[in-house]
Amino acid sequence: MAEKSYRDAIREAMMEEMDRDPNVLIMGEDIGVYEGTFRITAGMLKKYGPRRVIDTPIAEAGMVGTAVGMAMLGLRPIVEMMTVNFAIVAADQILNHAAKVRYFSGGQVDVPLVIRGPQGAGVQLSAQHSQTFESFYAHFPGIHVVTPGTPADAKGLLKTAIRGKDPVMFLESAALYGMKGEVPDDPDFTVPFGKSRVAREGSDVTIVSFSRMMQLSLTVADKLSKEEGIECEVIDLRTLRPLDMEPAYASVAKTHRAIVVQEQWKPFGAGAEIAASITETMFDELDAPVFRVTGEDVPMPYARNLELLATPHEEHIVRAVKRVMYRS
Amino acid sequence: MAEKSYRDAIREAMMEEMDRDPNVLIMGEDIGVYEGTFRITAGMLKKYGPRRVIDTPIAEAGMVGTAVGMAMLGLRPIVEMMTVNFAIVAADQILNHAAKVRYFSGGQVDVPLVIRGPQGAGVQLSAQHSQTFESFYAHFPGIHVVTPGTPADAKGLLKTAIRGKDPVMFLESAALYGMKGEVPDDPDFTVPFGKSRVAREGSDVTIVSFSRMMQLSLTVADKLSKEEGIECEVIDLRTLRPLDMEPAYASVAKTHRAIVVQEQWKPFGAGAEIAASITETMFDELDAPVFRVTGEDVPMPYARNLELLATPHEEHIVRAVKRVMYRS
Amino acid sequence: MILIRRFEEASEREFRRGKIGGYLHVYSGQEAVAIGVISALKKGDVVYCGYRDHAQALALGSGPSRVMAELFGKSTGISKGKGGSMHLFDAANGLYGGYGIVGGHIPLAAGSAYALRYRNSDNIAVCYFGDGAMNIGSFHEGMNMAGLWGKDGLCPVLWIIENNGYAMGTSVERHSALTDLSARVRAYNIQTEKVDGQDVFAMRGAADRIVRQIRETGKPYCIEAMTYRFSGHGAADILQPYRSKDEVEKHRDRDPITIMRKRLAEVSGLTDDDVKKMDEWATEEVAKAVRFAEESPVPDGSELFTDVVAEHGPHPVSEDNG
Amino acid sequence: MILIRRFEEASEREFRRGKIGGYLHVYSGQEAVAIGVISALKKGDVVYCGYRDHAQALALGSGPSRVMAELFGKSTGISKGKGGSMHLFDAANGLYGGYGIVGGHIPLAAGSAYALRYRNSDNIAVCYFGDGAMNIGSFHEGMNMAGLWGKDGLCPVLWIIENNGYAMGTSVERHSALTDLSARVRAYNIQTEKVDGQDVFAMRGAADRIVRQIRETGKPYCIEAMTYRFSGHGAADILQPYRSKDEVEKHRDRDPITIMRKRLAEVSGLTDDDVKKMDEWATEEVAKAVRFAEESPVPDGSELFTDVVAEHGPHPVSEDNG
Ligand SMILES: Cc1ncc(C[n+]2csc(CCOP(=O)(O)OP(=O)(O)O)c2C)c(N)n1
Ligand SMILES: Cc1ncc(C[n+]2csc(CCOP(=O)(O)OP(=O)(O)O)c2C)c(N)n1
Ligand SMILES: [Mg+2]
Ligand SMILES: [Mg+2]
Repeated sequence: MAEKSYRDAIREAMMEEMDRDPNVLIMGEDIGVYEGTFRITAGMLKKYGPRRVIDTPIAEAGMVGTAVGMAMLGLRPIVEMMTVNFAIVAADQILNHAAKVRYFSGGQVDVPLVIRGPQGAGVQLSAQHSQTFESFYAHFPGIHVVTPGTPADAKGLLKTAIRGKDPVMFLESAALYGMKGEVPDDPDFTVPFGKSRVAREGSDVTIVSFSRMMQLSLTVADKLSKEEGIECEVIDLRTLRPLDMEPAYASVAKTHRAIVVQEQWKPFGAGAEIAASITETMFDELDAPVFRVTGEDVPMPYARNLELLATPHEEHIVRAVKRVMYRS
Repeated sequence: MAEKSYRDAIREAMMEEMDRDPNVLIMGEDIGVYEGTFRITAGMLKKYGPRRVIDTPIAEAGMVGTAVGMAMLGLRPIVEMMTVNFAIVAADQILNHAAKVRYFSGGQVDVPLVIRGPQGAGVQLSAQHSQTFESFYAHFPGIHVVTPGTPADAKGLLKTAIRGKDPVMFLESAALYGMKGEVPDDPDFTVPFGKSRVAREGSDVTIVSFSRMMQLSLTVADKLSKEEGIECEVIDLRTLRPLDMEPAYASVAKTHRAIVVQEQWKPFGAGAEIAASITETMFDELDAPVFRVTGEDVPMPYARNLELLATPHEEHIVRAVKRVMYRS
Repeated sequence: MILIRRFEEASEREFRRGKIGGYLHVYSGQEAVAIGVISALKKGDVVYCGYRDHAQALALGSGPSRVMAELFGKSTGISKGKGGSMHLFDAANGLYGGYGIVGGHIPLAAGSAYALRYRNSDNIAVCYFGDGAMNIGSFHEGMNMAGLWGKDGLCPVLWIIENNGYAMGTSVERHSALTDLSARVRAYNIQTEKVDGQDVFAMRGAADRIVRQIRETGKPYCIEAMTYRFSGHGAADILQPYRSKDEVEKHRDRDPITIMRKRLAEVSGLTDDDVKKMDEWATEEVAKAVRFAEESPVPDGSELFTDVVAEHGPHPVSEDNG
Repeated sequence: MILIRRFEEASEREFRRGKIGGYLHVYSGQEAVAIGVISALKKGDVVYCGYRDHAQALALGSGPSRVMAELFGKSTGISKGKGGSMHLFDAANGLYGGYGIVGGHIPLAAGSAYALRYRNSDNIAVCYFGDGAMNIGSFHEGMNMAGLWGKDGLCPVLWIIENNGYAMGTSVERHSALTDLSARVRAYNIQTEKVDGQDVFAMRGAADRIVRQIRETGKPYCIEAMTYRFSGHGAADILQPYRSKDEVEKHRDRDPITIMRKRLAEVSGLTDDDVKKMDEWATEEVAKAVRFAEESPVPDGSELFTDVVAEHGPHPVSEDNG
C-alpha cells in the first residue's frame, strides 16, 4: 500500500495496463505533446510513442467512433475526454454504436473501450463545462458507468474497465484529482464492477452516494457522529451500471432510514433511481421516505457565489439526515 | 369538436400557427419535396414555399444549431426529426446550446424553438431506431419536454410549444399517429405545460403514465374495472418538464397505491423520478411501494417475438396493479 | 450480381407479404458497386456499410439463407435475428455491419483501419456510405482523422461513396452545397476518383489498383461510385414524388446487370443461354433462402437478454414488472 | 486595439489575483482580427464567437467595465455574472455570444444569417472560430447548410477563421489533414480569402469589400485570418510545451499594434506622443473597469433561479434538500 492521489492512481492504472498489454492505447485532445490539460497523461507520449498515445483533432464523435472500430478489431483504446461535457457531441457514438453493436450483431464482437475524463462543478466553468453525466449514460443498456470516489477505486476500477470486453464510461471527479488515499501496490489489483461497498458503518441513517458526493457524505457522517452522536452508514455505489443495491438494502434493513446524495440536477437524476429502488425493495423497512440531496435545477452559473448556491454542501446533507430522523 | 387523428392534430397545429405567424417555419429532412416520412408535413411545401418549409441535409446538429440561431433572432423554427433517435447526434446543440443560452446570457434572448418527431418501439426497427428519450432530455434544465398522449393534447401542447419562448422537445409517439380522438376546433385552443390531468377516475390504484403507455394504462384500467371490479385512476403527465405531480399526489391520497408505466429501460428512466417523487411527498399515505412497469433493459432486438418481449404489455400493468394491492 | 438482384426482389416481396419487418433498403441498380470492390478484397479485410447492406453481405459470402433468415428475424440469421436488415453483421467473413445512423459508421472504419496497421497487417478497411451521409458531422470527423493518420501510413481505408443521386427524397443538388462530392474528400488530403458505378468492370479495375495502393501505402483513398437505385429509398417509399418515372426508366438503360452481360458476351462469349442458367440458379438459391428463412425457428425468448454486455448482463424487469 | 491589449493584460493579472475564475482565454496578438472586421459592420449585424471573446465584445462597444465585471462574476456584468469569460453576450450591441463547446456556435451563425434574410434585412452575421474548431462535426454541418442556403441568397454570413496555428497545444499540421484550411470551406461552395490577420488595415480593407458583397448577395464568404496568439491558450497554459520561446518571440515582431502604429505614423503622422496618450487612456479605462468590477456587487442569490426558462422556472431544491 502506498499513499497516492486520485490523479496518479488513474495515470498508473493506464500505464501499468499499457505495459502489460500492447493492445492498450490512449487517444484524446492534447494528451501527448501538451501532456494533458489535467496532466493525467504527462510523460506518456515520450514513453509509448505516437502510435499508442494519439493526439486527436477536436472531434469527440470521431474519437469515440474510431475507438469503437479499433476495439472491435481487438485493440483496447482508452479515449480521454478533456472533460466529460464534451462527450455529448459523441453521445450517438457512445450510446448508439459502442453500446449497441454487440447486441445487434448477435454477440459477434467485443467492444473493449474506455471513455474517461473529469466531470463536475466547482471552479466557475459555467453552464457548458460543469455538468455530471451519470444518469445520462447509465440509462442505456450496453455500457458500464463507473464513478470512483477514492484513489484505490479509481485505480482498481479503471483496470477492470481496461481489461474488460465492454464499453465503459469512466466518470472521474475533477474535484477529487488531488485527493490522496491508500492504493494497493499489486499490479493486478482490480476492483470488480457491480460491487458497492460500505464506506462507513453506522446504525442510524443510510447515506447512498458515489464519487465526490460520497466523500462529502463521509465528512458529514464523521461530523454528525462527533457533534450529535448520529451514526450514518455511507454506501459507495462505485458503479452505477451495473448497479449493486444490495449493501444499501442491507443497510436500510438496519437503519430504516436513507438519503441519497448526488451533485447534479434532481429531476431524472441518478438519485431518483436509487431512491425508487430502495423504496421498491425495502418499503416495509422504511420509517421515512428516502430523501434526495441534489444540486439546484439550473444550468451552472459562472459567479462564484451563485455556483456555491447551486451545488450541495455539508449542511444540506445534515438537514436531510435529520429530516429522515424526524429531527428537523 | 371534431374527431381527428394524432397525426392530423400535429399537422394542423403547425399549419394554423404558420398561418397565424409568419415567423413560424419548419425544417427537417425530407419534409418538403418528399412530404415527410410520416406524412406529417404533406402539402406544406406547396402551401408555404421553400423559405418556410426547409428541406435540410442529413445534419441534425446543424438543423438544431441553425434553428437556435434563427430563434434568437425572433423566428419560431420547428425542427422535425425524422425520428427522435436521430436527435442524439444533436444532443449537444439541444442540451448545451438551446437549453443554456438564455441562462448564460443572463436572460438576453428567447429561444422559441420546437424540436419534434416520433419515438418509440413496435415495428421492428431494432436497436438504433426504437428508443424513447423522455428522461434523457428531461434531466436538463432550460428545455421543456412534452409527451402528448391524445390527439387533443398533441394539438394543444404543440401550439403552446410553438407560441412559447423556450426550446421544447416535443416527443410524439409513432404508435399513436393513427389514433383518433376529439379535438377542439377553436384555433386558439392550447394546452398549458405543467398541468397533468386525470385521464380516468378510480379509487383503488393510481397509474401514472404518459404518451402511449398512458393509453395502454387506460385500456387496462377499463378491463380491470369490467373484469375484476378494480378501479384505477390514470394520471396523464403530459409534460415531463415542467412536471406537475399534484394530480398524482391527490390521487394517491385517495388510493394509497400507485404504479408508474413507461416504455423505455427501467434504470434511470422516467419512472424512477415519478416513483421517487411520489414516495418523497406521499410516503405516509402509501400502503405499498410504488412499482414501475417498464420495458426490458436491453437494446431493442429486431425479431418480432423478441421485440414483443422487450416492451410492456397489458398483463404487466395488470400484474403491477395487483401487486400494489397485495393480490398477487 | 444476378443473385443480389433476385435476392432483393425476393426481399421486397417478402416484405409485402409481412414476413420481413422494420425498414428494408434494397440495392437493386447499385450491385456493381458492392461486387466490383468486394471481389478485389482478401481474407482479413473488413467492410463497413450503412443500412443498405444486403449486397455487401452476399458479396462477402454470408450466404443468402443466413441473410434472408436475418431479415425474417430468425435464430438462424447471421445476427441471430437481433439485427435485421439494417444491421447485417458477419465478422467471420469480414462484414463489420450494417449501421442505421446515417454516417455513424464512418469513423468506425477509420479506427479499424488504424487497428489493422497498428498490428502491422496489410489488410485494409472498406467503408460504403451514401451521398447523403456526407453531410453529417461524423463523416467530416472520420475523414479528417483518416487523412491525418494516413500521413503516417496508419489508415488503410477505402471509402466508397455510393452516389446514387439522392438521400431518400433529396437530390444531391439539394443536400450538398457543392455537387462535386469528391472535392470534399480531397479537402482532407485524400485521393479520390470518380468511377462508373454501373459498370462492374470499371469498378473492379479501379478497385484492384487502388486496393493494392492502399495496402502498400497505408493511406486512405476514395472512390466516388456514380450509381442509381432502381427501387424506392426503402420499402415504404412508394410514391417517389422526388423523381419521375422517366428518370428511373432512363437509368434502367444502364442496368449494371445488362452492362455486365453485354461485356461478358463480348469478351468471353457469354450466351443468352448461359445467362438463363445463371438466372435460374440465382432464382433457385433465393427460393431456397426464403424457404430456409421461413422454416427456421424464431429466437428463443432467452436471447433477449444475451449479448447486451459480456459481463453483468441485464436483470429481467419482467421479474419485477408486477 | 490598444484598449484590448491592456484589457487582456489586466484580465490575466486579475486571474492570477484570483479575482477571475474559470477558464480565461485572451486575445493578445490577434486584435486586428476582431477590430478589422467588426469596425466594418453596422447596427443590426450580429457576431458570434467561441470562448475567446473579449476582443469582440470590446470592439462591439460593450464597454470595458461591464465586460470586466462579467469576468469578475458581478451583477453589473454584461450577462449579470452568469456567463463569465467564455460566454460574453451583449445582444443590444450585436454580440450573440460567447460559446464554450468548440465549433458549437457555427450553425447558430448560419441560422441567424438565414433569419436576417428571411426578414429581408440587409444585415449580416459574422462568426469567429479557431483553426481547431474546423475539425468538429458542427463546423461541417453548419458550413454545408450555409453553402446551400447561400445558393438562394439566404445566408449572409461572414466566417472568420482565426488561424493562430494551434488548437490549444496541437498545431494545424497535427490536427488537420490538409493545412490549407480554406480548401475545406471551398468544398462547400463558399468563397474564401486568406488575409494577414496581424495587419488591421488588411483585415479592414478585406472586410469592407467582403461585407458589402455579402450584404448584396446574401451568400456566405470566409476570411482565413492568419494570426498568432502571444499568451498561452488559456490562463492555465503556462509551460507551453508545444512551441518554443523563440517562435513566440519571432511572432512578436509582427505585433498587430506595432504594425498599426507604424502604418498610422506613415499615413497620418501618428507620433510616439499620440501613442503614449492613447496608451495612457487605455490603461486608465482598464483600471476604471477593474475598479468598477471590484466594487460591483455579486449577483443576488435569487438570480440563481432566473433566466432558466421564460415560464415554468425551477423549483428550488434547497427547499426540499433536507
Ligand atoms: C442521423 C440520421 N438521420 C436521418 C436518418 C434517416 N435516414 C435514413 S437513410 C437516409 C438517407 C440517406 O441517404 P444516402 O446517404 O444518400 O444513402 P442511400 O439511402 O441513398 O443509399 C435518411 C435521411 C438516419 N438513419 N440517421
Ligand atoms: C467539443 C469540445 N472539445 C474540446 C474542448 C476543449 N477546448 C477548448 S478550446 C480548445 C482548442 C480550440 O482551438 P482553436 O479552435 O484553434 O481556437 P483557439 O483557442 O486557438 O482560439 C479545446 C480543445 C471544447 N471546449 N469543446
Ligand atoms: Mg444516396
Ligand atoms: Mg487556434
